[in-house]
Parts: sequence; C-alpha cells; structure tokens
Amino acid sequence: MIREKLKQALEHLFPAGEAVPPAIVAEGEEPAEKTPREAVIETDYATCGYHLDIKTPPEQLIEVVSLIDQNDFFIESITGVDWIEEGEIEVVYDFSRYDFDLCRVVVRTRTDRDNAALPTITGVYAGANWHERETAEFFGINFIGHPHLVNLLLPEDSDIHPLRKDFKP
Amino acid sequence: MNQPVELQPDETFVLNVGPQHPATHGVLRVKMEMNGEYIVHAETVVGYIHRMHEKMGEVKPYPQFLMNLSRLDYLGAMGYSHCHALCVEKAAGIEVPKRAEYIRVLMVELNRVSSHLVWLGAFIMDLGGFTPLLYTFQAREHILDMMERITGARLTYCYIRFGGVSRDIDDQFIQSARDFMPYMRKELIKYHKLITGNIIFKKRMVGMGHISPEMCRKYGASSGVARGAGINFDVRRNEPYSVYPELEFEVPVYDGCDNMSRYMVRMEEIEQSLRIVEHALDQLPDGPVMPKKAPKIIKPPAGDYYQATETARGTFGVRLVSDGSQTPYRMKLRSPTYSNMHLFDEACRGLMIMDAMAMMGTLDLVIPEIDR
Amino acid sequence: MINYFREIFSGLWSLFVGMKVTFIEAFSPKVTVHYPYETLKMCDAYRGHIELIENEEGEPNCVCCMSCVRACPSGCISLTGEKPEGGKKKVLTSYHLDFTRCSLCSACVEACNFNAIEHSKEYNLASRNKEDFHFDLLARLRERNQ
Amino acid sequence: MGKESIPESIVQLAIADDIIKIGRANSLWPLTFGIACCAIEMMATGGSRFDMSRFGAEVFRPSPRQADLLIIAGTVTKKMQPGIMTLYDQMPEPKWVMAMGNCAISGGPFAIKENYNIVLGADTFLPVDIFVPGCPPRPEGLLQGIIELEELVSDWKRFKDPEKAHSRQPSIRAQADKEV
Amino acid sequence: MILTLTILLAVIIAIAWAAFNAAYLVLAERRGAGVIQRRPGPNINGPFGLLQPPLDGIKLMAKQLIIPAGADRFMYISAPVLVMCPAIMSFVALPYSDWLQAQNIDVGLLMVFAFASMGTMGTIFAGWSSHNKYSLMAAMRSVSQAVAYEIPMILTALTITLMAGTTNLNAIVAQQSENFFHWNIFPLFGETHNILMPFSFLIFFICSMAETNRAPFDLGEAEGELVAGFHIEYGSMGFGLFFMGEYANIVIGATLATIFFLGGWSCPFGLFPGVWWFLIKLYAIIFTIIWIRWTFPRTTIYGLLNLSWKILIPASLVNLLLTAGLMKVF
Repeated sequence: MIREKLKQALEHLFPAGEAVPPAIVAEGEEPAEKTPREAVIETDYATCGYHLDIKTPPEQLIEVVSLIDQNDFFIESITGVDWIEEGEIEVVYDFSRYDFDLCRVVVRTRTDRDNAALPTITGVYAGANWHERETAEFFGINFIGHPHLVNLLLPEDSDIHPLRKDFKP
Repeated sequence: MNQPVELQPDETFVLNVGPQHPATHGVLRVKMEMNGEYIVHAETVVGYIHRMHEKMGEVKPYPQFLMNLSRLDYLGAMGYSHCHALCVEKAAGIEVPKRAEYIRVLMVELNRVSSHLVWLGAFIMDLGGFTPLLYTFQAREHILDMMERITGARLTYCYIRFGGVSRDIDDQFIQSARDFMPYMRKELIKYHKLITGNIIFKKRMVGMGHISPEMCRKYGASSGVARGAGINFDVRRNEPYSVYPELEFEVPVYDGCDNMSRYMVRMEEIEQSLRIVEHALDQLPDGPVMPKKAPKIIKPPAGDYYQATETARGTFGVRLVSDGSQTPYRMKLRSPTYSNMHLFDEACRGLMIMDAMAMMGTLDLVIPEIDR
Repeated sequence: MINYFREIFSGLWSLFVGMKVTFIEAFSPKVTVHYPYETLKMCDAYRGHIELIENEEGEPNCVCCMSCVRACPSGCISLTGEKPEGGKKKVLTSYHLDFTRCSLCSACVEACNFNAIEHSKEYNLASRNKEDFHFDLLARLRERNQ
Repeated sequence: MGKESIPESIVQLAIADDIIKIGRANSLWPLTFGIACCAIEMMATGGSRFDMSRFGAEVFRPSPRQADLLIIAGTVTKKMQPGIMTLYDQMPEPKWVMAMGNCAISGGPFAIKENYNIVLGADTFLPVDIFVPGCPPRPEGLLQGIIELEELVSDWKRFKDPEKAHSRQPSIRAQADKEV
Repeated sequence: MILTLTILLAVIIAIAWAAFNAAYLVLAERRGAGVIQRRPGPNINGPFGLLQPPLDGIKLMAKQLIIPAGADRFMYISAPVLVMCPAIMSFVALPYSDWLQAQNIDVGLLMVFAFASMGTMGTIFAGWSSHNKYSLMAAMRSVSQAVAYEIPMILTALTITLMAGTTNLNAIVAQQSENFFHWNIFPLFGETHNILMPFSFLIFFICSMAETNRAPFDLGEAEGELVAGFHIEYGSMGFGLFFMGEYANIVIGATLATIFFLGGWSCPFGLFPGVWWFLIKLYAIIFTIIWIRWTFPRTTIYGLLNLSWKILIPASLVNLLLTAGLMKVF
C-alpha cells in the first residue's frame, strides 16, 4: 500500500507528536489552533475524494514534494484558497498516481496574505510551472525561484488578483 | 527521423504562431524560436479565452453554475457537467437514482464519441487532409441529432442536474442509439482505411513526437497522451466512479510514446465508448431520473471535496471548498488539456514545425478548456 | 533492399485504398439540407429563446412570482406585474428577455411552477441590430394572438 | 470606430456597381478564426449537412488578407481584443464582421458583475454588421446570418423566408436508418 | 502579315483558354470536393454554380489592394505576374490536336519545361518580398521542392524524347497515334517495347503534382503550419493570380502527361474528332489530381525530399538507362 508507505515516510519528516489521529477535517470551519500547521491526516475517501491530507509549513514544502515525487506521483494541479478572515492564503497541491493502488494526496501550505511568498516546486515537478504561474497571478503569490513568473491567463500587463476575496473589478 | 540537430542560438528567429492560426484549434499562441524549420524553443502563451469560470464558480449558486461547465469544453460538455454534478452531490449528499446515473454515462460516452470524432477530423485537417473532417462531422451529426432530441441543444447541453438529469430518454432514443452502433463501426473501418493505413499519414505519425512516460508524470498528462506513452491510467478504471464498475470496457494502452500511439488510443477509445453505450443500454434500469425530493437549494456542509472523472480530454477534476453557504467558497477546475498542453513546450524541441503541429494535434486541444 | 521496395509498394497500395474510399463516398447520396429552400423541424426538446404560454383567454399564465428571474444565471429576464384594482392575482405588465445574454440553460423554464414559459423553436435568428434580440415577450404573445 | 473611408471613384457606373455588389455578396470568404463553442458550429456549417459552400462562402481563408468576412465566433477577452482588431485591420476593404453567438454580441452568460476579463460584445470595438444570437446558434442561424449579410451587401433579397419554405424532416435521420 | 495575325490570334486564344481553364477548374475543384464529401458545393449562383468563378473574380478584382509595410514593392507586385505569365506562355506550345495549336515549335518540350521552372521564381519573389516569416519559409520550401522534382520530371521526359527522337510535341503524339496499344503507357506495339513506361507515367504524374504545388505536396501553402504559405500577404487579385496560376500549371502538367503517355489526340475508336479525345484524357487526369487532393493528408517537407532524392531520382535514372538499353536492343 503506497498510502501507508508515504504516510510513514512523511510522519518521519514531521515530528511524531504533532500528527493528529485520523479524522475528517473540514477546512475553514475549524479554527486554526485546533488543526496543527503540520500534520499528515488520513481522510475518508468516500466523502472528500482524497486519501491523505498533508499540511506542511512552507519551509518543508520542497522536502515533502520531493518525497512524493520519489513515490511516483504525478502532479494534478496547484491552486490557492484565499482565507481572508484568517489573513492567509492556502496553496493546495494535488498529487495522484498512474496506478491501481489508489492514493490521492493533497498537500497544503499557508502563507501570509499581505506578503505572500512560497518556494517553487518547479525544480521537482516541471509541470508545476504553469500551475504556479496561474496561482501567482490569481492570488498574488510570489513563488520564489520560479523561472518565468509572468501572467499566464490574464493579459501580460494586468496586475489584478481576481480570485482574492477582496477583489473588486 | 526525429534526428536531433545542432542548433546555433544566434541563427534563430522567433515565429509567432497564433492566436489566429489554422492549426491552433482556437486562440492559442505559441512563440517558437526557430532555426530554419527546426524549433529550438517554444513558449506557449495561453489565456486568450480565459472566461473566469473559477470566479463565476465563486459568485454563482451551485445550480446556476451548472451551465458554465458545458461552456468549459464544448466538445465533451457532458463529461464536465458530470464531474461537477458528482462532486456537488458527494458534498451535499444527494442520492442519484440508478437510471439517471446510467443515462448520464450513456450521454457522456456518446458525447465522448462525438468529441473524438471532431478531434479526428480536426487533426487530419492539421495534417492537410480536409475530407476526413467532413466525414467525421457527418457521423457526428447522428450523435448530435440523438442528443438534441433529449437534451435540446447540440453542443452545450445543460442536461445534468444535481440529483439526476433533466429529461428521461425514450424508446426512440434507445432505438436510434442501437442503430448508431453498427453505423459507427462501419465508419471506423472507413477511417482506418482512409487514414490509418495511408503511407503519408504513417510517415508523419510513427516515431514522431516523442513523449515519454516520465514526462507525462512530471507534467501530469492524462488521456491519450499518457495512455499513448504506455501508462495504463484511466480514471474510470483506476478510481471508479458512477456506474462504470458495472460496465464492461477496456482501456486501450499503446507504448509507442509517439503520435501514432496517441492516435490509436483515441481511435480505440471510440470503439470502447460504443461498447459502453451498448452495454449501458442493455443494463438500463427502470425508475425515475430525478430523486423524489430533489433539493432546490443546495448547501453542502463546509469542507474540501475533490472529484476526478475521465472526460473526453482526460482527467478532469473539481475541487470544491464549501463554507456551508449556497455558493462555493472556491471552485477549482482542474482541466486535463492544461497539463497536456504544458508539456508541448518541452516535447516539441528539436522537431520541425510541421511535426510539432502534428504533435499538437495529437494532444487533443480545446483551448477554452485550458484557459477556463 | 527488399524492405525498400516493399515499403514503396505497400505505400502505393495504401494510397489506392484511400482513393477507393473517397470514390465510393462520391457515389453515395448527398446529405445536405438545402437550408433556405428546406428547413428542419425542430424536436420537442429543442431549446430556443423562451416564450410565454397563454391560457384559454389568451392571457399569459404568468403570475409574476419572479422565480424565473431568480433562477436565471445571466440575469437576462426582467418582468413587472401589478395587481389590478379588485383583482387578486398579479397581472403581468411587461416581460422582457435580453436574449443576447441568455445561455439557453433552461433554468427559468424549470423554475416556473405555473407553466408560464416554454422554449420556442426559433433557430434561425439573425439581424443587423442587436436590439432585435431584446424581446418583449408580452408584445410577442399579443402579436401571435392577433 | 467606423469603417475606413475609401475614396469614391471618379467615374460612377451604376450597373458595374451592382455587379460588383452581387459579386461580393456571393463570394464571402470567411476568415478561419474560431474562438470558442460557436467555432465548432461554424465548422459544422461548413460540413456536409449544412454546407455553407452552396452560397460560395466555404472558402475559409487562413490569412486575413484574403478574407472578406470576419466571423467572431466566441467570447472576446481583453487579451484577445487587440488581436481581433489587428486581424480586422489586416483585412482589405470591403470587409464585414459577423458576431456569432451571444458571447460575441454582448458577453453572453459571461457578462457577470464581477467580470474582469470579458469584452462585452464585439460591437464595442468593431463595426459589426450581422448579429446571430444563440448559445451557440444552430448552423441554420449562421446560414441565415450569411443570407442576411448577402442582402446587406447587395441590397437584393434573394432568398424567400425560410418559414415559408417547405419544412421537412432532416434527410440525415431518415438516411441514418437506411444506412444501418 | 496574315500569318503574323493568325499567330497572334492563336496566342490570344491560347491565353483565353488558359484563363478559362484556371477559372473554371477552381469551380470544378469545389464541386468535385463537394461530390467526394457528399454535399453539393457552390450551386446556387447560376445553373450548377457556373457563375461562381466570375463572381469570385469580380469580388477579388474589386477588393482593396494592400501592399504590406516593409514589403519590396516591385518584387511584391511582380510575383503574381511571374507566376501567371509563364504558365500562360506555356500554353502557346501545347498542341490539342494536329491542327489546334497556337504555334508548332520544334523544341516545344523544352519551352514548356523552361517556362514551368520560371514559376518558381514568382513563388520565391512572393515569399521574399512579403516581409513575412511564414511566406519566406514557404518560399524556401517551394524552391527546394521545385529543384528536387524538376530532376526526375525531366529525366522521365527524356525517356520520351529518347523514344520519339524529337522534342516536338506534335511529333511525340504522331508517333503513338496508330492505335490504343501504341500509346506510350501501353508499350505493346509501339516503336519500342518498353515495359517500364507505366512507371515512367507514375513518376511523371507524381512529379507534375509536386511541381504544381498540389496536395499532397502543397508544402508551399501548407495551411496547417504556414497559414497560407507564400501568398499569405496577398489579397485581392494578386491572390487570384496565384490561384489561377496554380490551376494553369495543373492543366499544363496534365496536358504533358496526356501528350507523353496517353497518345494525345489519338483515339482508340475514332468516334469523334481527336481534340475531344484529348480533352477527355486531359480532364480525366485533372480530376484524378483533384480526387487525390481531397483524399490524402499533406506530406512533410523531408518526406517530400526523401521521396524525390531517394526514390524518384534513382528510379528515373534507372528508367532512363534501361530505356536507352532497350532502344539499343530492339
């Protein structure tokens, strides 16, 4: 089971004490202090549609993603969620496998809303390039180290971040 | 014949392909740095038809956003609505009657056939053959007729509702769908004679446009691109949803990693879709097509939901972040062509422009679906 | 060397096979519908723009409940109604459809509980003014009745 | 933005003018330029069943220099708008623009309040001659648009009202049954 | 004086014939495509759509003439003329019957080939002067294609001259005019018993298609990648001339094939005058070319060159040698 393997590997990465017992964790509802900032949570696939929910601090992001890469996952998408009340933007990375051993992994990391910056994972997954560009332009996140961080979908000269919740056209 | 060439960077020029170009299937732009006819470096510029679907997902209530999914990918519209409906139903806990689910699958598969037919025609048109386009469009008209009788539209169906479908199918539809099967199989034989066997076509296909499995993984490619690289990956099988576990079909996989493999995968997918339709028609249960108490107002509990399906273009995913209100907090649409197109930049290096165009054709692009 | 010739001949043969296919097609019957001279009959499910449904007296069924207005994703329906003096039900005074923003999603028809609107079967609209597609459905209904 | 002014010719020949008009009306070559959903219906219109070529209008030219008719078949975004204007400028006079589908007419279903990327209608930046509504319009709608445009170009109503033409079941359905 | 006038008249008729053919072959192509694709094609303008070419012509002539900024004006304007004129000039030398010919030239074959190769100049002029990268690439392709295919074409024509012993087109026909089996393509009873002739015909046919930039060899105007090829910047009648030049070239190619291999105006049964037989053969070849155009996808540029340098040129060289040998033997 790749799920167990990956979970063990990741728990090794995070200090053991901080992993919470498996539970369906609803994002946003729970205040930030209840869910720790770093954890590997096994979720209920039937309700959520993914198996592992990994919360990682930005510093450990590349480490986590490299681990996922070593386990032959492919990158599905990167997106952001603007939690305006908490003043944070969450960036969500989806990974899955070309395999019958089903495992969908979601990696979440949060960054400050006003000064949003995250390390890029293009070094690990070349395919993250566009996803990061899109997230950058829609949410105004600076992906540090990205080779070509210009607007992807919006016109080259536009500097709006339309998917931020406080965006007014 | 895919020889690498010695490329001097100072002898290059930049060729701007698109946004209006016959081979880009819409408004895609590729800035190609060329050395003669060889591509040194290509940069894809997308976004010419970014229609704010994700923003609209955030501001519109769930039922009103339904029609957007058909505009996302107009060729395989049904598959996208299906994915969205499945995701919201999962989140809101809406039960779908069995018959409705079967009808959905029927429609999705018919739509997949029609989508692949457009791809085939447009692809051959990229290669310079015009007539197959008209043949495939003509075969497609049969499907559109059938679907129009039920759904009321030719392209943008808006047929799937949360909890079911808007209209039941009737005997005439079933009859015409059954009649369509032998017709389409005959047509496929014709296409194979006219296109697949053709020496000019073969020369342009076999061994051209190498996309390796590793590249697929790094870019997250799916559909024919991944299956043409020998990756046995189809969400309908790997991560079964809807009633697909009850239906018989095979996932065609070719490991040539070239244009021909991707082409053959799609051609066989048409056959497999026909098989699914046939099988679904046999197994079609009776019953209602909407649940008795279809919820008017949809309020999924707060949480993060993800659903992936296999659409005509590949793995489509909907990430729904709900805050418990009538409108989603965040609606992310993971489109398959986005990833498939992304790998074009890397895969086309060192190719001649005409081979690059052929390879672009095998990626099965629908530009609004990239840009969303 | 043999492969060289075999390739040439099999290649030539494949070309002839392809030409045979188009040759057979050339003698198949034409499939064209000659549009201005012959038209298609739209199926029952076909979704054109919406029209009001009248009752036996030739008046619209609409009771101005505004559910179609609320259901429309593009906000292209606007209607007003007023209560006539002494009357109980609201009477429709104007029903305006901005067809240029409609997405033909059928949400309004499904939202209507009073069987007041339906899809028309008009499929061949074209005009030099876009104002032509801002329909006043009430006027259209009256026109139809005359 | 109006049409470019063409200098009036010194010698005015009414009959020659009429012939030229009829020539123009009956050989409208569209530009191969599809943006979104409507482009597929445009292709279908060129297909066997609807066959735009009967009007002499099937010669889809990939280069704007050779086209007479710009069919805006899809949503115009802010990123695309300059490109469309360039295309229009590159077309030689006389030229016509057709807005096909609701998106091209007024933004269609994408004209929402929070809109940040859609141009609300092609007529905001181009002189559109014909509007064909629908989402997408059926191919007959496009054909009707072309007929309407021919009338506009040549001042001559050539085709009778399709409503008055005899209606028949589409041949392809009957034929499909036969073929199987 | 009268002789001069007659020649002038004949030349004018030849030119008119070329222009007529060029215009109506466009219609034939569009209707032919319609037949293959199960649709009528242009049919409402006049009976069977016969008014479509003049209407198109009127429209093209009445369109604004744009000379793109940065274009080399002189070359830009002269290019379509350089494509159209040589094509029309070749018609002067083409015989349609033993009496129907503008001018009987002893080196008719050479003259036609000379003019045919001039058309390439128009293409490269157009590509270069348009100030467009696409057209430049297309022009380069066209040139390499023309160079590659002229060789086997002329080598094949050489076998014919070798057998006929003359470059006079009339004489070439006269030599095969006895009956059906004296045609060069059926080498049973002719002067020589050259069994290689069907292959020569095939090579010649392929080469003439490639020379005239016809699909599947239309690399110069490959729509899929080079938008419209070398005439991308040409609108109005400039484009019309390219169009007509292409069709005029097709007629020349088909005429030569008829003369070389199908016995020209010689008729197997003699039902009606020879010139009708000539036209039947000519249009049969042209329709085959149209049929091929609407059946196959386009080749690649290297596939095209490989075909020429690796298959057709060796084959035609061997063909020429063997023909010479056969001539010696019989």
